[in-house]
Amino acid sequence: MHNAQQRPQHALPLNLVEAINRALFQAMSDDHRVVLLGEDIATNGGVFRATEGLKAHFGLRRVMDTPLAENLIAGLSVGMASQGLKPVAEIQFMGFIYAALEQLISHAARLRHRTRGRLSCPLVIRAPFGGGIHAPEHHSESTEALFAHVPGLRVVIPSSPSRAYGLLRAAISCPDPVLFLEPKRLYRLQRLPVDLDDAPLPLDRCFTLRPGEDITLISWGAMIHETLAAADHLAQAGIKAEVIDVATLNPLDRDTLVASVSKTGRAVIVHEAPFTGGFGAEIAATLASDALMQLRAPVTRVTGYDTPMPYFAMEREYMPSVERIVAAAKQQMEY
Amino acid sequence: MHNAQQRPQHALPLNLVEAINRALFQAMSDDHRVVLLGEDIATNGGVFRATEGLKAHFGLRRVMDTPLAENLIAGLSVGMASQGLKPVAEIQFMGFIYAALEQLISHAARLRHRTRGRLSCPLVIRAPFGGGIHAPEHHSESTEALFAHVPGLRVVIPSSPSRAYGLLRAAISCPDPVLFLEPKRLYRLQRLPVDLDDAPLPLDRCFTLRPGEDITLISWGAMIHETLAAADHLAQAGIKAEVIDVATLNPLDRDTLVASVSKTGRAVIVHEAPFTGGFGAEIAATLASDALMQLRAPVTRVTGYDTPMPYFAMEREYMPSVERIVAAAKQQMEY
Amino acid sequence: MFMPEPYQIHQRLDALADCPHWQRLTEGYRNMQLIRTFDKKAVNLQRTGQLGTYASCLGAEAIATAGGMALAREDYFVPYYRDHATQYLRGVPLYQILQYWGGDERGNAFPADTPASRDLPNCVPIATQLPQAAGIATKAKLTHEHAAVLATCGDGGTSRGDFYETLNVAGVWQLPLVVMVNNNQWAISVPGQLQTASRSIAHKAEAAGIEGIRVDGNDLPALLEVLDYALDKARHGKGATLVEAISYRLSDHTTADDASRYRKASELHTAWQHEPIARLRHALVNARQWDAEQETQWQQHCRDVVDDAVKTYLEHPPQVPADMLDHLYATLPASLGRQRQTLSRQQGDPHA
Amino acid sequence: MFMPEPYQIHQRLDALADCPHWQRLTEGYRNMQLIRTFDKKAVNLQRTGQLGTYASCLGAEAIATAGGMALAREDYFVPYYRDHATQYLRGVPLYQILQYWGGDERGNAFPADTPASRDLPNCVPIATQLPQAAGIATKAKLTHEHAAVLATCGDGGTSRGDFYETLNVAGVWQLPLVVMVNNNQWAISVPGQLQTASRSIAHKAEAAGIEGIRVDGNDLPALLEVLDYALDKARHGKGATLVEAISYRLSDHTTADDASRYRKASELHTAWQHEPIARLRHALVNARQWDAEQETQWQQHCRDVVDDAVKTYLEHPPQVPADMLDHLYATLPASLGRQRQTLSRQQGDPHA
Ligand SMILES: Cc1ncc(C[n+]2csc(CCOP(=O)(O)OP(=O)(O)O)c2C)c(N)n1
Ligand SMILES: Cc1ncc(C[n+]2csc(CCOP(=O)(O)OP(=O)(O)O)c2C)c(N)n1
Ligand SMILES: [Mg+2]
Ligand SMILES: [Mg+2]
Repeated sequence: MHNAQQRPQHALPLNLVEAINRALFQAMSDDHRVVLLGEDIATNGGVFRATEGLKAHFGLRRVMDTPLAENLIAGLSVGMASQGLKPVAEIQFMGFIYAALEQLISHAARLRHRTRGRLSCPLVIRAPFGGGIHAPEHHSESTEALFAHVPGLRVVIPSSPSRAYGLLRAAISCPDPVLFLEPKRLYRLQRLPVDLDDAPLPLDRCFTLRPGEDITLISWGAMIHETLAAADHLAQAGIKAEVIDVATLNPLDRDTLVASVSKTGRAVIVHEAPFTGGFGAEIAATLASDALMQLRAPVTRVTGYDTPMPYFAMEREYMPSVERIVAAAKQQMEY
Repeated sequence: MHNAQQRPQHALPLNLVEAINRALFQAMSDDHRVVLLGEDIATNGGVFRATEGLKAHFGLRRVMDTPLAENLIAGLSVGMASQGLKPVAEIQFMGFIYAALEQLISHAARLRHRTRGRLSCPLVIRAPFGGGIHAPEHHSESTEALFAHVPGLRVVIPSSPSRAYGLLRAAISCPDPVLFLEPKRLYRLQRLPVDLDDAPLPLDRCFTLRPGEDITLISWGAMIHETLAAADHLAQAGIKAEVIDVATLNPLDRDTLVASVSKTGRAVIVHEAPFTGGFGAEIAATLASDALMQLRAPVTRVTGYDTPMPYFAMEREYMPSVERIVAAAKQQMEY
Repeated sequence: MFMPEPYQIHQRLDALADCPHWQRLTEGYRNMQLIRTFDKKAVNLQRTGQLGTYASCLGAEAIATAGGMALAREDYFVPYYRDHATQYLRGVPLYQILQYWGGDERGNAFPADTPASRDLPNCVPIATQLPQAAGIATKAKLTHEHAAVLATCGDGGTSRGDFYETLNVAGVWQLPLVVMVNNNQWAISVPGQLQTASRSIAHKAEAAGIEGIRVDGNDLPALLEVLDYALDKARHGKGATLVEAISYRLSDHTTADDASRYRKASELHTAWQHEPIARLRHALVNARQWDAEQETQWQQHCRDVVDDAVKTYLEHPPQVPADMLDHLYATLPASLGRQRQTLSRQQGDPHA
Repeated sequence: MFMPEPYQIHQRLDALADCPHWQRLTEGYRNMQLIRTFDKKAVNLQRTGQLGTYASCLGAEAIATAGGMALAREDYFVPYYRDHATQYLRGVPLYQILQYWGGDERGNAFPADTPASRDLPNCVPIATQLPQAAGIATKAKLTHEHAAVLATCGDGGTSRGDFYETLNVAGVWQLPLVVMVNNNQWAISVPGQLQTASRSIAHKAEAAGIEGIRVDGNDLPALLEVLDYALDKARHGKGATLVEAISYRLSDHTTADDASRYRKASELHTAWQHEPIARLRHALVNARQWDAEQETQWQQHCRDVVDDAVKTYLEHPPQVPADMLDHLYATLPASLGRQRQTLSRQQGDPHA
């Protein structure tokens, strides 16, 4: 599958998980310090095949199946990263990441800080996240807000194949620890052109996916798709929505968000995670402070409910729908 | 120290940790299902002495020193609670709670939910939290926002001895899992009258500690003291500040907050935790949605910085000061 | 009475002559057949889009059946996710097992009048059920119950700290706990030798100072003997036991997995030679405790029972969206009223 | 060459006659004395409000000194928080150790030109350093270094899943890792028998299939032999070792603790009879390798060195508030600019 000789010159049609796979391949080819670890990532190529072919190409020393222990995976990564390797660890599903939290909060995110720069921790933790694929319980979590509150830990979420490629390349080069959350509902949704020679994307910027003057729709991850669809619907009703993909939750690009909402005066924030304490709150709070005088309507958050993601028979009722986004936007336009 | 015969009829002067101790004693006396577990809580009475005397009174079967493992403490508690005991577990410092997160998020908070009410999980996890006592690293954490984003988990924080007593009694009686965070800076700050016969306090209400018309100051935990001091300062400048102790972060009493800010038109939110993604964001977001039209000035958050709590030589520079709160409030009055 | 030999793999099927419990064994055989029939059907339901991702118990029938048969009503069961047979024997109707794998929380609302009523539901986050089982055992001990707790996990599960923390506290507190590991050689694609270098999984008991026993996980009478012994020991306050039951995962990991990517067909083929049901049938037939006619009748019975369960499962009316809030807290907090309203409005509108 | 006896407590002080390494032992003795002098001073500084909560190493001098002396420059050290002697021997200046306990992050910025330069700083969240040590050992193995990793923890630390997950992966991956447990009998107020029921802490190695060794933690030559053996084994790719060093915590847990609440004075008194420094001095004096004059001179030297370190520590200018943001990321994200401004303004104003 991979062959360094055949490095393509032009854009290739890739789906999101293929883009991840390519980014890993490229990073490992360019930098021998990049190593992968996780459960089922070597021979099996990962349960979503994100690491397919990499063991065959780079060998077992650089693509390591670990014993089944997420705390261990995180701790191994911290240790490796502290000594100059660039570990990219896979947590099989975000619902199993909690055992890794202590290592991330108490160590990875503060190793540079507490050693005053003597050591650093350039690790990447990748995890598929979010619902919508009828997965078993604990397999559809979206708890990005927990991580975005950890100073020192970058939290990055792509929403298209090319952003997946460009952001993962950037995450692996980044000298800081990065949590890289992959919206698994998008893994195989569509193939889109990805230019493998493009520069890595910035890890501190929102992406404005669609310009508009009337209202700003803000989202990230898989929900970008519902959000863009909502913008289409709104356009039919003559409402011009600007759509922003936050992409990096921490550090947050407040300037882009504030500029957009200062222009439109209206904001709808969309995420899958539960409402209370979700990262939408941080964005709404930013607007309430930095764009308050420009706001013409109450800031709305269209989110999951304050309950764990239901078992899959009801997951559709849980997740924000195009209709709920459109309704929220239209309500704002009445102010 | 404890003697059920001498149950006092009237208010006793107690500091916050003594109030905790009394609440535990009373709950264990009233309900034989209440058991305590944690590190160093039995013979040593807890490193802050919150469980002092309880082993002597109730015996080792009800006051259990566990092996040193926070994940285990949480898991044991879930198991006990699932079968009708009412475990009250101590995590020695909030900085060591992260290993317990998986049990809290993936199990405690959803056991009733996923069994459709067949089983429930009435546990209480107590943990001292916050800075200001010159403690070693990892001993001054304020990561309440992580927990307030977990549906099904109540998050309760007292800020005075009587609220500590009344809220802890309520938490232990509560059929839902409760994270009970104790501001350790207040443990021995002052003795205030606590009426041990008072009814438990509600677990879904803010407390308005001081009425005012000009601006609403919102806080919780130890920061209530800086916030009240700031209100005093403001009063000298003729500014009447209403002070609200949020007390229960989840479920959040939005009504009280919205009503107050609808009246004053101004809000300053104060917490020790880092700014980005702190629970202040949820409150500001609520105001941006439910009180937007009444807001006369941008909502301000006076918080810790987006960095881990520094080692103690600089913790004072990190924590919100009376001066920073006063300055933020005065700035708002200029709108 | 059975006395375990330290770390010897206990087997019984090859020396059944002196076994006085034929009735228990034929009952066990029937249970294993039933659950295998159920399992095949469940895989089919998944393939035809009528069930979600499903974890087959092919090859784990003896282990889970022994668990269900050895447990007493007053005992507690803390499963992982391949214990359909145990759940069934504890009183969970098959249709509820389907509900669970069909993405419906009601599958965990086990009937009140069964031994399962206090059991924990399936556990998906690997090994996190084990400290909970220690908590239940602590409760049983504190309240002086004559009861044991049986908890299960896979070989992969033994790599998580939870496994060890549980054994360790069970040792210190002398808990009435039996942890049974279904060592089916694989954790998804990761083989045993990449999971641990310990001499055996049972040897891990040394770290906690409790007894470790190895048993052939395809040998129902051996499993029953070991579990009877360990549960009885627990009930009598004589401490915890780690049981390693050696089996082989004859299925893919789940219906979402393709095991041919990572393991040899020949290995699987060999494993089938030792599968638990044929081995027990062979022994029963040899001992004239079972015959072809009984087999035919029982297989028909199994199909009927399973078909019935499928019918009940498929005909169950769906939950209403508001259910997703109504069971979270003992009583709905006032602050969630608005969200509940939105959900109720959504009801009936599949596109809302 | 030293060959460990499985699970026998290795001792050497009582049979030193054939020991050819007098120079190493007198050097070790000097190190232990120095660190004890430092330790007393640090406790005093805390009592007089010039240092924060401090974890004394009283009774751990032999263990930590042996670690520092057995490690080679190319090795890595992953400490817990009672390893002042090891840190010092790896090149961390004493004043930096004081800085750390004085609440100043600069205490972790070990000098670049010392073996300590790559070592991890103290670890406060118990046992979380162990999986990191396994990660460092993995790095050393992947990059074919001739180096070992020494990680330490306390007896309490062995109850955390991290401990076991680390040993387990070290077994599977044959990592060049030595985990040394300072079994000082207490985890704050919790005695060993409430921590685990395993036959010994070294026996926990069985769970991971690695070698476990017990050694007298008050016996410097025994510790050196064991560590030489285990580190050498690691450097030669022959796998990981768990070392249980049996000592006694002669101090309170930290200066914030009062051990008289939970342990008997008589127990402490007995433990003092075996403390590592007097035992070694006795042996050295007996062998005419040390005398009273040397003792007096060295003690004076220790006081001078420590006084010097205290002076440097106390004279160090404080950090500026903006430091708390400047080291968090490799470069300050633009979005933190405003916060940094606020902090810079605060600078110099103690009440801001
Ligand atoms: C904490 C956690 N990590 C990862 C997973 C994903 N996962 C599900 S099953 C499994 C393998 C389990 O293997 P084993 O314990 O041997 O049980 P088996 O499935 O073989 O019966 C993995 C990695 C999970 N469910 N939970
Ligand atoms: C994860 C975690 N839990 C709790 C604590 C609080 N604590 C600090 S030291 C200690 C006891 C440690 O005992 P042991 O491992 O035996 O080491 P010792 O201090 O005896 O050398 C505890 C409970 C902590 N630092 N980290
Ligand atoms: Mg398995
Ligand atoms: Mg100890």
